[in-house]
Amino acid sequence: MTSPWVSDVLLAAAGAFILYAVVLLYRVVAGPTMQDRVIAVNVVGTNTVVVLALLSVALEETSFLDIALVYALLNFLMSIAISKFTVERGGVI
Amino acid sequence: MTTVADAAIVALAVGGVFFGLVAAVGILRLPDLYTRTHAASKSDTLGSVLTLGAVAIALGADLSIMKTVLLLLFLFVTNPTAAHAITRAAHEQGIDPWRVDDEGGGE
Amino acid sequence: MAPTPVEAGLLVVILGSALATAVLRDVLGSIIAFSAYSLGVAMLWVVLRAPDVGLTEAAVGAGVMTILLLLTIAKTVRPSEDRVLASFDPKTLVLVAAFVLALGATVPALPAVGSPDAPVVSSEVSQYYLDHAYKDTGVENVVTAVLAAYRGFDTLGEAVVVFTAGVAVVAVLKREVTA
Amino acid sequence: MSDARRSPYVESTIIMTTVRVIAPFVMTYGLFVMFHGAKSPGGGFQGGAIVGALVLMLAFAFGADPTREWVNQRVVVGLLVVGVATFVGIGLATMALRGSFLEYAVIAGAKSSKYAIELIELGIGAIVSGVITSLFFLIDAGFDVEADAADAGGETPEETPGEPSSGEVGS
Repeated sequence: MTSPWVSDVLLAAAGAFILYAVVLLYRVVAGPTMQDRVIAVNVVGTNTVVVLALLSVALEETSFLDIALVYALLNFLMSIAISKFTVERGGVI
Repeated sequence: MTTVADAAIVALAVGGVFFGLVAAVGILRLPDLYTRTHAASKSDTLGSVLTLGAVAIALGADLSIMKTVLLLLFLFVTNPTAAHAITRAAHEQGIDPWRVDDEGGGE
Repeated sequence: MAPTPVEAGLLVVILGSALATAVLRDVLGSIIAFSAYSLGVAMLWVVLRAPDVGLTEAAVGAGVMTILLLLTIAKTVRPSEDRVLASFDPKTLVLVAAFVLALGATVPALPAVGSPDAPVVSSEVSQYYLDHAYKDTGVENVVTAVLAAYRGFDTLGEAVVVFTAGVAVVAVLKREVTA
Repeated sequence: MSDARRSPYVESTIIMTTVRVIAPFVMTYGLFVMFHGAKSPGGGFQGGAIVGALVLMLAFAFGADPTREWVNQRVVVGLLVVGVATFVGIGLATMALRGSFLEYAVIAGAKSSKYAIELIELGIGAIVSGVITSLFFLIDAGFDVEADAADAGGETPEETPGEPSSGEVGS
């Protein structure tokens, strides 16, 4: 149905999203506030979901979508946890 | 041979990569936390949704297309929630927004 | 075998976030960098076509690990942060460098990823599992077949270890929660 | 840490709504991973970790103490026991049917070994989710620094340390 070169395009897109993850690591290290780091990691997590979905098409293994689904469901848990933690130092939870 | 589906996949993937670039540049270059959250919540959600649309078309009629649509919906719900949680925490913590006349506030 | 661009990018993500975890002075920052590391490792498992391990990394790394670490630092004392990066102890650096060298020396001895004459491919044991798993157990996923059927007794041992650890923690900390 | 004029950061409506929407999917998906481990990646450990993460998610959205009242601690410890009992029970059942320990093929019926394996995966999932949940609740309620200091010093603390303030967060 789709041409064979399409999977190359999707693989290249996955490479681009991984490149974004690399440059976002600068924000994880540099901060300056904790929330900046959390935002950067949250975007890396979203990119991970996209990369996993792209790889599952490019490598023709649809079972990889399961892993992407787990990240889509659980990634924001970390953001909520850390953001609540930074406000009340663990008193909230 | 290029079909309509191929063209749609490539267009959506290129759009997704572009908005991912916007998000990455925004998070690296914008002056403070609140402006960076715009890049994280809006551009990145749009970019990932476009790319997942490309994935859904590439998978074709299959059970796994349902997983992709679920992925898309979950990202659409959870990503802005995470941005909200982070920004609200920063606000509660007393981090002031950046202003134009604020010389030292930016990078 | 040269890595593909995707693999090379993933290696940079993993090494960068691991380094960030090590050098960030604030423990909370380390935890955040560690979750980035977990994301990179999960992508690497997928690239290496090990979806079972990737799913474990996703389920544990994304949800559980970060929160248990957060709870731990919430209940303990954090050093006050005045610098962004940690200072290095030269003795520790020497020790870590020696460890990395020792581990790195073993890397050339490993077969290349996907190499046709790797022991795991040429060994008759794994070939036996691939050939007979479905017929013997009726399970499509060979990993599950090996874990639950061929080495089921070992898995029982692991489950009992987890159970024992959980019960021990409950017993030790129980006095705190009895309301 | 936060300004005095602001109320402390309690449950946000947006987070609660999102968790309310997402939680059924997480539960379903965790059970799917456990049940479907025979066919797709996953299995008891991964599914159990997902179900455990669900409890953590609820605790973060609605507060730990309401969640602790909702998830009964006895049920959690019971899950651990049921998980191990399932595993050992299947092993002993195959022995009772004149097979070896965990020799599923002796159980009568088509695809019997597949169903036995799926039951075992459920048992492992129960163990893992129970351990994660109880670890979370115990660390959360656990070693209060002041309470430990009071214990060590022999002073009488103003509040009883073992009493979690269950009434406050629920409102």
